[in-house]
Amino acid sequence: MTNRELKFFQAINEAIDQCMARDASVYIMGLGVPDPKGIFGTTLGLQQKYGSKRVMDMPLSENGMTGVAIGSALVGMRPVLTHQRMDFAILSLEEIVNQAAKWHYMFGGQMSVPMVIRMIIGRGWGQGSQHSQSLQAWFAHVPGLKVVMPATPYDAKGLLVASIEDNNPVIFIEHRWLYNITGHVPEETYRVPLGQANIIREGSDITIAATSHMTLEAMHAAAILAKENIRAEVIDIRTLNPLDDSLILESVRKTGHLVVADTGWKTVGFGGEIVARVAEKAFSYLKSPPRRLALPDCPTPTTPALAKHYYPRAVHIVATVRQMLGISADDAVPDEPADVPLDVPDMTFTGPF
Amino acid sequence: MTNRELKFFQAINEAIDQCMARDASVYIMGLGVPDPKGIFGTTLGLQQKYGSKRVMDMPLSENGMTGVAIGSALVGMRPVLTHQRMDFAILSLEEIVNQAAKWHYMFGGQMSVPMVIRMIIGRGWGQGSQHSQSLQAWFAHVPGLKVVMPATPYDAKGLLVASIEDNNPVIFIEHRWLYNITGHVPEETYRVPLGQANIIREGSDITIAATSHMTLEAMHAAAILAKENIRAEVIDIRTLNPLDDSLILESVRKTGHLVVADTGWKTVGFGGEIVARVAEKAFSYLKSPPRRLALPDCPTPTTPALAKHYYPRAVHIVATVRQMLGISADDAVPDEPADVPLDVPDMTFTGPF
Amino acid sequence: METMKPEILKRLYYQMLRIRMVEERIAELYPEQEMRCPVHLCIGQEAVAAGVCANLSRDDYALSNHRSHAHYLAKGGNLKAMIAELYGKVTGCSGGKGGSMHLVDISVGFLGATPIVGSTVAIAVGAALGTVMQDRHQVTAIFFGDATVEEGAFHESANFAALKKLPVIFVCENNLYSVQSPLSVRQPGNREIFEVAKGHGIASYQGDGNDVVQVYQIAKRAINRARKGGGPTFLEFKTYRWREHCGPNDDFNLGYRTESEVRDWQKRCPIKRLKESLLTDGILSNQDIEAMISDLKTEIEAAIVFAKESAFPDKRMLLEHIYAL
Amino acid sequence: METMKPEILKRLYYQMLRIRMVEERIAELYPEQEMRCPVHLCIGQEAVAAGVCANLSRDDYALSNHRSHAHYLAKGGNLKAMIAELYGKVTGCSGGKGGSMHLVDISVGFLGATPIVGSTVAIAVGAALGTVMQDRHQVTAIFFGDATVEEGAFHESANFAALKKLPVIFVCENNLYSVQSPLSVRQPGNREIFEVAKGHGIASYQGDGNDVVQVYQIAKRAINRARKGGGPTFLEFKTYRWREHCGPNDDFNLGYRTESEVRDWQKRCPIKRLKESLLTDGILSNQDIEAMISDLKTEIEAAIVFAKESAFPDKRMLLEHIYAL
Ligand SMILES: Cc1ncc(C[n+]2csc(CCOP(=O)(O)OP(=O)(O)O)c2C)c(N)n1
Ligand SMILES: Cc1ncc(C[n+]2csc(CCOP(=O)(O)OP(=O)(O)O)c2C)c(N)n1
Ligand SMILES: [Mg+2]
Ligand SMILES: [Mg+2]
Repeated sequence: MTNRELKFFQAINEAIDQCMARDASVYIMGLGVPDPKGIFGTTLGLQQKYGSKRVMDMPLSENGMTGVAIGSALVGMRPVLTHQRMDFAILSLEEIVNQAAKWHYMFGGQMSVPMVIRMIIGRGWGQGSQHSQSLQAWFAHVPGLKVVMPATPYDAKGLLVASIEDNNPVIFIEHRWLYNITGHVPEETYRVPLGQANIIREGSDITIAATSHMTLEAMHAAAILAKENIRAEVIDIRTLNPLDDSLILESVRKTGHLVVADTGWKTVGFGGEIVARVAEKAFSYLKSPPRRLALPDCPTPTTPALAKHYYPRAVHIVATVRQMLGISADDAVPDEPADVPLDVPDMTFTGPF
Repeated sequence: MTNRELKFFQAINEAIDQCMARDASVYIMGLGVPDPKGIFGTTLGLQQKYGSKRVMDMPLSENGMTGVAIGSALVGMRPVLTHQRMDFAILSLEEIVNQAAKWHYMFGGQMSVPMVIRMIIGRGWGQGSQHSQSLQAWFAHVPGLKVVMPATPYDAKGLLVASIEDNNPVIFIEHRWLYNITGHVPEETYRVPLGQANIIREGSDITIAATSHMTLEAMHAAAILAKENIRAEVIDIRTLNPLDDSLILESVRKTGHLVVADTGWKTVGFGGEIVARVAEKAFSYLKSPPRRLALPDCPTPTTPALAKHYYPRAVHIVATVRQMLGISADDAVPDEPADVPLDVPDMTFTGPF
Repeated sequence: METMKPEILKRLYYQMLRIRMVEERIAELYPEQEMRCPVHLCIGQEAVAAGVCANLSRDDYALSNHRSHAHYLAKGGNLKAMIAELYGKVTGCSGGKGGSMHLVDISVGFLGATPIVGSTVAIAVGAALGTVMQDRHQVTAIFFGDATVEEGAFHESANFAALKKLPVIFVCENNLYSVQSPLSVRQPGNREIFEVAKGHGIASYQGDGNDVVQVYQIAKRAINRARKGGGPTFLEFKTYRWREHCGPNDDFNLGYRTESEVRDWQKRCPIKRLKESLLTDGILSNQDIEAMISDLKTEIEAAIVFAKESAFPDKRMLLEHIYAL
Repeated sequence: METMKPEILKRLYYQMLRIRMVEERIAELYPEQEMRCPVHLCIGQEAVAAGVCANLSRDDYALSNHRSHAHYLAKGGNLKAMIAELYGKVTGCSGGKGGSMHLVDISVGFLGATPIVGSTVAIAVGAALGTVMQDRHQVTAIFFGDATVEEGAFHESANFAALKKLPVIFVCENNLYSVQSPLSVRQPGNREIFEVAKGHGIASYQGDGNDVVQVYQIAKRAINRARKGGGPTFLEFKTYRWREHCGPNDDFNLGYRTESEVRDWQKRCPIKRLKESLLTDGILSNQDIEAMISDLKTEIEAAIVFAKESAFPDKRMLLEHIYAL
């Protein structure tokens, strides 16, 4: 069974399924969770298996329902709350940040709020300014929250199981463009511990630390760079809060160069934290200024004509690395040929969502 | 009149008063705005002068009322929305971030949302985990928002006038411990342009960049350091978004050392952005690893016994600088003598708010 | 109920037909994958937009949500600019930056539509406040769906509108579903939606959203009242979405609703219904209708050609319009 | 209305008296500036907490907001731990990390109070959902003020409680003000607060919050109904806060309310009122009451001594309890 392959969305589904089977206190709710599309397939079949009490649709009340999830957690349940877009969860920040994140601390450690809030981020197909935000920097800023961003099917399952079993509120961020990625996923229940980054490609010339879908772009970039004999080390950060920076620091001490690739905006974004940590803790090892690849500080445009210039991709990482290592003078990237659509994850995607 | 002195809260009040007198489209609303305490005095007398239509109390509906303010701005008004605590404004992030910040962009620049949202932050007197947060990092992360944090009465008036006259949503953050600070404030209407930092003390040995109340702590620290012939340059960042880093970069190129002192949490906080910019853009000038002084990544404890260890003060800045310059081995600070209350801005403060 | 002037009935029919034909054409063209943004069609719900907006003057305001094509068109929004926006072109009503979910036409008082459910309700109430503060006697209509009353923002807006007696018309198109979720999993069965608004002290009425005449007459009373300073009104219109929540297709196959349910509602097509009475009353002839249809075809094709031939925004526009000057 | 058992009347009186005496003692001591956190006293409003909680069993749940002393005590919360919490001591009910606005006593089902208005209403509804999911037949009571119904969170909670018929009692203490803001600047005058809840399809009643017997009887019906699976009830009790919004003092001087308004309400003191009827009905004698008072004095002083003598939390506790293990 070691070569059992699943898609990312199936790995999520299996993690929820196995956690619900193991623990009757686990339940899942969210808009459309039981509907025929099953949140990109991640919740398909669950209501049939566990019933409508444990697999619930809900009113369009993100803030109130987050409070409801918290309250249920305080009396023994383990809710998994699901938002089809992170943008909608902005309505629930008060309950997440003032209540869930602090309940354990402000009552002196007597109670805890074991809950997972799944938030979906994405790119492309004209989602526009209000359906495309990647705000992990906000959540990673808040003590008491854990923030997880898996990039592979294996981690998706292992990190989600660990998140559901964790006794703290965990923001579990899924990128839509990962759902159809295939990878090895063991059938048995396993955990990928929260708070550990992962070296997914070893290298000695430069460190590329990435989050979520940018990890894939980083791997593409590393492959391209390898052809030029540049050996990039790629680190999948995986857990943004609490952040374990040891692997990144170690790697930079070895390579002397750092690029951070994140799915969010640049300014006061998550990438800045990695750069700051390295500047503080591995300063003397740096051979070049660290660099951030992130979204420009600009809302998301809807038209593909602008969106294609909005999202950093492997080619941008490559160009940045080349410049840092003095191979090219600037980090300019050729415009993509117009006939390659950059607003779909793969050619099977035909919109609208 | 060059030595006309006002307190910080009076400077805020005068800015609003003068803007309302000059422009009939300016109005102010918020919980308790017209009440006898007048938001720490900042709104006293305004309703008597401009009437209850332009100086409004409001329902306890932070999110809805933010949308209301936005809508009024779209049809020609210039609202000043006031929150007694930033923590309450968390309820309104959806309207602020999805709507106000993006309206200009997502409709192709046809409309704008000229509005100011005043948010009060603070420390001390057992405000606890939910009444003490300093979340400027969140707002500074969002393109389309402007974020301002004045530290002096002069800037409080000049920046608020500029904010009210600005055609974009401006998050105007006031620290309660600044309200009773006195300083020179000209009577005439003047503007301090948004997007410009300010060198408030020149020095050549180290750069201390600070926000809001931490600017005062930085000035205290600089004075102490001066006694040891350490000449610290203190920069008041003033506008966090859009961020003009030129003064900071220049200063670091001169001093080679950077300390950032911010009122918020450390991880993925605003300080990290300054450190990252300097690491990216002034890397070769840095003689020591840059350092951040910020809140520990921990909710605010209520008891003064713990709160006194929570907030960084001048002594911590001094200790950090000493360590960076190799004068002392570590950055430890002596515990304060128990008889000095650290949870009040000054001895006139007797609680409860 | 006052009897309806033939002119008005004709206009209502024309308006609904135009919306229907535009939407059906969008549905036909969408599979070309040149409109690369989510589209929420309102086929079946045209009567609400047509009946309400027929009572609004050009300088009254309207706002909407993700499903705004009908509201934009009924308020007088420019068709070419709308289609170009769906195609992501620089000639679009938002310069391509918005897409189907971000329509706007300030020149006719369509202040904007954005897709975060509930959010524009508060913004509409604020627009109404702004007009009152400036002593402008405009009415603001806000269109939204049945799920919107589940959002706190709706209630905060309703309370404030009632408190200040603002000239706002809350228009709720109750099409029984939120995406694929039926009302039964979202709201209690022992009360109607308009009763929730009534609880806030707002005059509230319920009507048949597939009867454009009824919509027109109920809306007329509410809008006249608002104009006279009588305060807000909440209108719930029961109607039905024929196509999938988002996208151009039918969706019986999904199984969240039955084909027969859809067919029953299609029998109650608001356009067919008015057409029949207009024909029997001799207000319109089949030839008149044929003429209307061919004129509309021409107009719509012209808009599509305009959109397709328009240029995409230039790369440098990406970083424009982040901040207003 | 069933007639009240003397035992229950005595307990209600004792409960109110105890809350009053604790609060007055806090007000006396606050100026010493040793309780270094905001305190929101409920002097004048004791009847609601006492009347409702007398119908709750120990394993029922209650939650509250910033003004929670009475709810905590009436639910059976530990007095020593509460006073120690106000003094920021490690022996406090939240280890000093919470203060007056963060009271909790899990052992008696007081699940917690936090000061973001509206937020705990949703959490209480969630606690009720959790008990139902676990087939535990507990009732959850949530206490809040008149301004809380202005928050969207309240309405989202009410809708969900009605949808799922959850065993929640929404207890609204309508004391006419939010900080210094009167109802008239926050809510429309043409409807009562309990009618807003009724609009959500929730059984809703209004009562005199200064008549503890009435509160007791209305709450009893609601709680029995919830226990039997009858779903949520909303209770609005009109009452009045005697002291300033936050802090130990009177506040006529502020001028947002008149001294005579306060005096009128003080004439309707819920404790005095019950005392008189208990004396006339011979259920309690003046000596009984004296005895009660002196016992309570002893208990309260002991709690204060305990609090003052307790240690402050150690510095290293600052970074403990950020994450649960
Ligand atoms: C705050 C928020 N949550 C979730 C969504 C996802 N969403 C888009 S449309 C929609 C359905 C809204 O239903 P309704 O208000 O009845 O309008 P309809 O689509 O039926 O016209 C939802 C849930 C959203 N856009 N905004
Ligand atoms: C969301 C939020 N906004 C504002 C505040 C500030 N605040 C604290 S208590 C209070 C008054 C609440 O009034 P009400 O609900 O009637 O309770 P009362 O104080 O009268 O008991 C307000 C506005 C808050 N705590 N939370
Ligand atoms: Mg609907
Ligand atoms: Mg009140």
